[in-house]
Amino acid sequence: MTIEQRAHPWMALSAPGALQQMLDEIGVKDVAAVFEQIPADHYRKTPLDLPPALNSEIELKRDLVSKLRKNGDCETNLSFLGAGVWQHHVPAIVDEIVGRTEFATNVWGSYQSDHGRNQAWFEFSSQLGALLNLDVVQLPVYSWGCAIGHAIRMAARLTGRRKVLLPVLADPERLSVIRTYCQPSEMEDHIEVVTIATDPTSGRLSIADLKSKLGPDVAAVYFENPAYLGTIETGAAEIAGLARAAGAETIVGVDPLSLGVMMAPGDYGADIVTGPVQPLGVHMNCGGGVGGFIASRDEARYVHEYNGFLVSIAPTAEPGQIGFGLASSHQNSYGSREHGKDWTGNSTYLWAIAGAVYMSLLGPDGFREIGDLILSRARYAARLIGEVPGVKIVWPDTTFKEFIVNFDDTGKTVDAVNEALRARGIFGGKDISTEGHGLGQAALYCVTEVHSAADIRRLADALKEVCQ
Amino acid sequence: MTIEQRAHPWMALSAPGALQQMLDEIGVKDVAAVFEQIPADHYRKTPLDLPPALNSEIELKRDLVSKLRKNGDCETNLSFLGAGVWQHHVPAIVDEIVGRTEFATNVWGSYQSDHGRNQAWFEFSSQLGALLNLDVVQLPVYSWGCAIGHAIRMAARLTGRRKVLLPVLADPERLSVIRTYCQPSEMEDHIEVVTIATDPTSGRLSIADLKSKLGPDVAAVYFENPAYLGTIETGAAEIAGLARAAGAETIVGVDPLSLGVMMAPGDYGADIVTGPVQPLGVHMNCGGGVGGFIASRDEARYVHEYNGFLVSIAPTAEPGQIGFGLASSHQNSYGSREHGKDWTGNSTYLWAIAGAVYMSLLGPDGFREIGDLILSRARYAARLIGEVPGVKIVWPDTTFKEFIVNFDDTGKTVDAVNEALRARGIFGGKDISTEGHGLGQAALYCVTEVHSAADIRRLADALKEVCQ
Amino acid sequence: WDEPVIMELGRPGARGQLFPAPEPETGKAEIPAAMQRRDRPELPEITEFEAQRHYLHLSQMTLGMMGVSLFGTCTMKYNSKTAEAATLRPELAEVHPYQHPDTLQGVLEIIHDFDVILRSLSGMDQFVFQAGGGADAAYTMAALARAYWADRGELGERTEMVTSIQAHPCNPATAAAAGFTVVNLPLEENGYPSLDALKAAIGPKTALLMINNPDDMGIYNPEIREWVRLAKEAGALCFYDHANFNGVMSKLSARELGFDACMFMLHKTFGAPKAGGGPAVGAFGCSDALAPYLPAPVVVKQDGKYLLDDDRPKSLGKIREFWGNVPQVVKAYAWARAMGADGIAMASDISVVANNYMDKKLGEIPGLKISNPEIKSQRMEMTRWSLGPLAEETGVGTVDFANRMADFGIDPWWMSHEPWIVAEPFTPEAGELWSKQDIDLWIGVVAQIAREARETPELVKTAPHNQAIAQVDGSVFDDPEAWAMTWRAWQRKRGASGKAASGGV
Amino acid sequence: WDEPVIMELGRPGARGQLFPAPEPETGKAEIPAAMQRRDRPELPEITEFEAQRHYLHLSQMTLGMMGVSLFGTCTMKYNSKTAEAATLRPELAEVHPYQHPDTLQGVLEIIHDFDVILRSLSGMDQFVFQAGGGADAAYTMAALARAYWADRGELGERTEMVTSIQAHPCNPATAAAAGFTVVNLPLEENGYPSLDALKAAIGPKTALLMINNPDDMGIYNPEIREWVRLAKEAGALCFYDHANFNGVMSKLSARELGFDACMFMLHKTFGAPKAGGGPAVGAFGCSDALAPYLPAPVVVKQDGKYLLDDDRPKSLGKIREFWGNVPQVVKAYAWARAMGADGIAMASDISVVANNYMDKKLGEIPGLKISNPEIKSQRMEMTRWSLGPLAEETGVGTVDFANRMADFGIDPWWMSHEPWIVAEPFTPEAGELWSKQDIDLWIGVVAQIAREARETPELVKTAPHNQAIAQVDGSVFDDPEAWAMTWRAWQRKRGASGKAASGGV
Repeated sequence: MTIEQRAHPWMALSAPGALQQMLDEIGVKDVAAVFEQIPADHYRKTPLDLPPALNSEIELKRDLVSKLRKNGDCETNLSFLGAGVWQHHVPAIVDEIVGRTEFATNVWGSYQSDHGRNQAWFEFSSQLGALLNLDVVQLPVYSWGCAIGHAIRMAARLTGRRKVLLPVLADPERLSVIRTYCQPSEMEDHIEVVTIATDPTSGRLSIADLKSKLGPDVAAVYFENPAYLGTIETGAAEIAGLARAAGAETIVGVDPLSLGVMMAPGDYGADIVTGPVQPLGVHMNCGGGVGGFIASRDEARYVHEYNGFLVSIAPTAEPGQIGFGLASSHQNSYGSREHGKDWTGNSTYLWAIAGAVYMSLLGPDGFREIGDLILSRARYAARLIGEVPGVKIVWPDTTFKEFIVNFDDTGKTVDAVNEALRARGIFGGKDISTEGHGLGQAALYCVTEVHSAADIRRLADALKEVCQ
Repeated sequence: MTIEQRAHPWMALSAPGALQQMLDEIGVKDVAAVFEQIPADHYRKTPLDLPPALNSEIELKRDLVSKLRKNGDCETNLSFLGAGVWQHHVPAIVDEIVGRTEFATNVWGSYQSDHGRNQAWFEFSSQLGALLNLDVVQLPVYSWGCAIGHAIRMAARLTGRRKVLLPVLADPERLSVIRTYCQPSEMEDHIEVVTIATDPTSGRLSIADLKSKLGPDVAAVYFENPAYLGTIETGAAEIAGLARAAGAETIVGVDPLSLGVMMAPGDYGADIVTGPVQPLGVHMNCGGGVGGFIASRDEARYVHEYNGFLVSIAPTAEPGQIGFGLASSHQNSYGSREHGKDWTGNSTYLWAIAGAVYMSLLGPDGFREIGDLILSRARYAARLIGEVPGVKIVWPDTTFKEFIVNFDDTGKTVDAVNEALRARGIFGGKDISTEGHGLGQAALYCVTEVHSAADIRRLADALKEVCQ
Repeated sequence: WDEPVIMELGRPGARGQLFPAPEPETGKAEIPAAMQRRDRPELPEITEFEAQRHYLHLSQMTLGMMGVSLFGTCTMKYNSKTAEAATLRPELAEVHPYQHPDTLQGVLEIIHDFDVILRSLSGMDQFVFQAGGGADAAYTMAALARAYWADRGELGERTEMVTSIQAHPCNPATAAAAGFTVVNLPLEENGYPSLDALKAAIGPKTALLMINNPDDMGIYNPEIREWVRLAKEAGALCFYDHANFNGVMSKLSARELGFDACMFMLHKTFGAPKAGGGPAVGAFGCSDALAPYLPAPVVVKQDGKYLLDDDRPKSLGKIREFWGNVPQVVKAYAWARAMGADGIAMASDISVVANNYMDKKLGEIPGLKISNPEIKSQRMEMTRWSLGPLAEETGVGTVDFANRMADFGIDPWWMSHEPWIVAEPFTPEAGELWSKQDIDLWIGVVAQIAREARETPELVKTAPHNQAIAQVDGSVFDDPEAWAMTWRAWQRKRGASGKAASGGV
Repeated sequence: WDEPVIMELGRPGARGQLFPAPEPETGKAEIPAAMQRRDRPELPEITEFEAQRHYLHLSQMTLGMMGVSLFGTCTMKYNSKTAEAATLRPELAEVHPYQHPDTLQGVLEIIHDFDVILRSLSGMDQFVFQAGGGADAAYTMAALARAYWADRGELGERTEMVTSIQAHPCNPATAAAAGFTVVNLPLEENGYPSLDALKAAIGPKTALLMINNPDDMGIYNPEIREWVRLAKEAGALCFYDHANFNGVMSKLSARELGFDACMFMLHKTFGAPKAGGGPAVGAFGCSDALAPYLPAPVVVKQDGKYLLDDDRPKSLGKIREFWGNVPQVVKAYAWARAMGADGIAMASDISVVANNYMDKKLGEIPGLKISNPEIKSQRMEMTRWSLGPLAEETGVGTVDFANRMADFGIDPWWMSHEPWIVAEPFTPEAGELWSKQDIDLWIGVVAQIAREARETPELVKTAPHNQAIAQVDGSVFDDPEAWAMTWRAWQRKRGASGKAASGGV
């Protein structure tokens, strides 16, 4: 209830006298009067203790910029971090479009007022569907892990079963999210998470172990392609076939950037497909660029289990004209509260627009090119790093953009190697030594289209120095 | 006449077969055929020798960014450079608006297709007119120097005289442009540039010298307020009165950011007013942010001498509606070629939009605040620097944002001082020792709203170290 | 613009983005044969300019708060471009969350500083930002309650979540998805559930209470202290859904009212852009007692350095990968710093005054009826209204109004969350952004449409009339034979008609 | 949007931008009393959001190449956002030209590298970028010629500039402003001046020849080599205005044709955005012999370092402060690198093929007439056309067409520079950007308007009908009593009418 001397640029009614004018119209004597509903003893006793206001843009900008400049970043440094957030090139047009105030605004309007946004959303789903060879793609949920969680719960509802099989070599980050979605074992609707062993020669799923665990209680088999540690699952069709035979759903996680060169999951029997949205034109944003998609065949049994927004084409009152709107929206939590399919809310829909722009820029040839490029450079990196004395590539030549580098024979820890690299302006791969995969002192390296052959040589040379 | 393997993203007709389709429609056999007008012996013999193409955005961005990162900049460093380009705060909204593709595009449309741009232009002139207290403001020309050049030529045409008086303490950069506009002395229409001496106690114009040089051959008196070396010309009204009495035009150059606290030139008798546009929301851009305005009273004799674009409000076919268009446009070089008033062409009109947004954000109170702030901080800086042993402020307490620092008694050159400052992340003031003003080892320091008191102390402390 | 779907644009072989060929020394690598893609994905083939122009057209065909939006429950604010620009810098955009914390000191400092700001606003002891929106923060609460009760060995017994029927759907929905049974309390005439109902609902099975206050009707539950006391007496955790924080910020402290935890929507109350549905952030805060159960990592300050504390054995695990939508956190921090304590207090004042001004003016339009009309007090920062009388008289309802508003450059209003407690509801909220001119314009449009409803109801019912497209026919949305969520599906279901009309791919 | 003028918006005391108060330790300073401002400037008082919304509306009310623009003489290109984004980085935006060159190595390297690219394209030996546009580059040529002749002691005698009547107005205008007498050569039936006329014009008074080729009719002067030879024989300098470079880039070398100097418009041919009229760059290049006269500074490379060479005693001085619109130079460099030699050659091929395709299609529309119809050769990259026959038949002229085109989302065409050599002219140019679909759409609109001119001429003459405003009444533009270049002037001349209509400031 303080009155500032100067009007604040973000509050029109902070102009002198403006609020009083309204109070007069309402017919109350002061601001306190409009708060009459709040009992006196509810008011806070502790005064607000906030840092000094930075009312002026010039101070605000300086505060933000001077703090952010304390970060190191992957433009200044050479980074090989991946594992859920990857450094890919973001075309400038994508930044332009998602930055347009019409899109980057508070408002979420209607089909009528926001036709353009709805169309862009539909184009996201349509283009992703073309990559996946699937007919239904939901607008993205919070993250890939969340997408997998929802997909598993969809499968549980579809099958009435409460067990999911997934690879033991799972990303601990995504796995932790999945476990959250599957509820603790004390709860009635708990979904049991059972891991499938790895073929130690290839890093791929052990078909034998899968077969031994598949049964009439399994709701779904989940695997990734490429997998968490970069390996390509060549047995995908066989896995899907086995799952189907057991009455389980096949849920797959894919890297959309691989789909110019890798088979579409719709073509090897996946029922529900998930994946990350961030590679499709979203900056890493310190992990704040993630989003996850869910897709499936266009069958009512699947469509009726989606939790979020499905944008459908629809006719309008004008013959021949098309518009867009949300299909089957009654089933989400806005429509059905606790009886809805899981829940939805504000999600990561701006990244759907980023993805739509990104995919349209690449087209079929661009996806093929980027896939080839990443593959070639990642294999080149693995080759060069593998030549560093004491350094071994685990499962070489089976990967897409990520691969495992083992340092056991150098006598150094990943932590020590990465610290030495950091001093040279290089961010080494993610340390996976503590993840319990039994891979020793190992790091997960990620190589993408942003890494030139010269960058890779710079890394290899630095590793040679560091590992001596 | 090469055919690339892949279509280029910036050329739709580079898609395979697209050009052939057109050749077929035209009915010629190959691309060479459409060049039939060019005689064979006109074709270049030396093959093009260009660096390798960076077709991919990823390579192009990397090339640009890695090169630009070799620059030092005034965000990373603390800079006190001014003198024609000044470091001011650019509000984020200004960047947004001038970056909108609708504005930052190749196209220059018509009053009808580009109503919004024309209105923004009109608002630039209108708001600047409110600051200047003048009724006619032209869209900006290339730079302040060019604006002065055009203004002097306007005055010469208006008076039929061929001499201009201006302060001897002139910015050599602007003066060189002015001399270019005034033509060499060998030429028939040469305008003689005569300098007026300085009052050595204040840095202001010597009224006595001015009086001695004013005569029936003087087309115009030009002075700046604040002047090149930062001094405020308190005798402005007297100068204008003397000029008027002699039948000469008074041309003034002003810093628009000073006009919240300094008297509007329209109020002390200026006939034609010029100034820089860059302070009004344009980044320094390595000098590529400059633009210059010209303004005057709304009298036909002035209006008929402008060289460029004057945007006027106008009625439309719809009663009560207003639109915008170019007034008196026949007189420019598009309309009249060599008989036009000087010449015009593409100029710096995007900065008119920047200026319109900037001025609207500040409003009357913002201009007052920024003027007070700059003044207070600049005086504080002068005071602190003046306390450094051996360092003197020339003409203290007479300046707006710039002031002269003399290092003679430190025994160091400005060059040496600046080099030492640079090693400390500080860009010292512009070295004016070699400009012939007789001010010794002197630098022109600029302090604006971006310099906090702490920044200023950092400078003063560094100077103490450096000058020991 | 009559803008085709992107799949209809372009020509074979056109490119919008090229990639460099692998350097010769890298050699040629291939995907294992079994996994190679053989078909060519059916994506558009267009130039960079065509992609840009297309999506610029779509942006221009999106109203996007270019007019006036008083969209209730979402607290329309100015989204600072200064903050936006800061987050687009490589120093944040090109940062990886697995970088060594030494290289993350800037962003961790901002997160920590903002945490401290939220602590002051709420009285809580620790905030995390992992949740991707308000609903996800509610889910965080439910998951935290599971961890809390599991830690006590009582998860098997504590199976119920109690809330009110007016609470946002995300509370019951996330609690249910987390495995709890939802107990909904009905509303009394005074606008909130009775203490008796609460007492009846609460007991040894109650794991947690999830409640907002004030509600979307603009009614403040004056018994909320007693609610919390009773719930805690029964051992339950109490969660304050601060979705409607704008009217009470600086006035209330969740902790002083007794709550164990609360959440703020940074994309609403704290001025980060919601961007048409996220990325969003539900900032979740709780007391020291609950902090061990928070999702990891938590940003902490130690000896002047900022760290990511991942070693939290009692943690509920993860709600989502990484530590949240960091750029949105930075924007929210920027909002709080730009406003300051005085600005935040003033914003709350303004938002409540402006809402009551709106109530006064809306009350003058015949056919509109305020929710809970028997309550004569001034409402909080938004008020639920009903078009019931007008709809009965004219047949024109709230959906028709929303469609028609777009014709005036006004974003459609928010109607109501489910269930619709009043007939033909709408819920305006002014917040602190808008000017009196804007609010008067908005009310003028509502009054105008109300007149049209009487005079030319068809005009309203067939709206919009000057938007990019005519009224969408929603009948396909629940028809598996007709819906089409992708161009592939559309082509299959509608045959070649759409394709042919536009000239083909 | 029915968007008021900004001076009509807001309310007293509203703020869009605050500045910090001076720190207490700085003390209070004042402007000398004689120079203090006492009145309050009559500026709008609005919030940050209101400023943003207003100017976003104005941007949306600007067609700005969101459709198809074949604006001749300006070579519409794609303006790379990649390049734009690079120039907005602090590493360029926050750089001061007086920084020590050691801190400018990045930008100097780009300027130098681009200089080298332009040298290859033109055969010249040194480029500078100081000129703020094409016209300013022409002025640079005139000023350089002055310095050259003054250096030889002949400036008193060499007083004439020779050009063609079809040359861009900036050539005669800048030469005249620089002090030269302009000699205009008339055109012959073949579209260019005769060699006899040239011989008659050239002599000991000729300081320089300024000429473009091809011209805007799309005609290439096959005698240009002979022109240059004759002019140089007379001692004159020869300047190639490469405004129409797009059709001949990679095909011709100005230096090989004998020219001493040339200029390129980076904001047209080299893909930097013209931004509705600048900032632009006229890149000016010349031979080693003329280089001493160039405006200072010149960027040079020495021992692997880049320097600003300011020590040029014969320099003409400065055309403009500093060294040019640097961000535009960076964008042009980016364009040249992204295209590469092959891309540039292909762009030239495409632009000439596309123009001839347009000629073919335009020729099929009754009432349109090509300029110099007796010339049957394929034209270069643009062609001047005439609506003469159609205008005689219908009274609908080129201005009417331009107004009407906007109704179809098509930017108005370029008519012609002065003088209009053909009746009711228009000058389309396709360049390399547009697709066949775009070009066909454009031609379809022209054909449609031509039909309308016959069937519903009033529709065309009163256009536009779906733009933000109706047709502007230009009668005020030459009336000192009515024109109003500022809101102040408008208020004074129109009284309070405008103000009252919108509610006042």
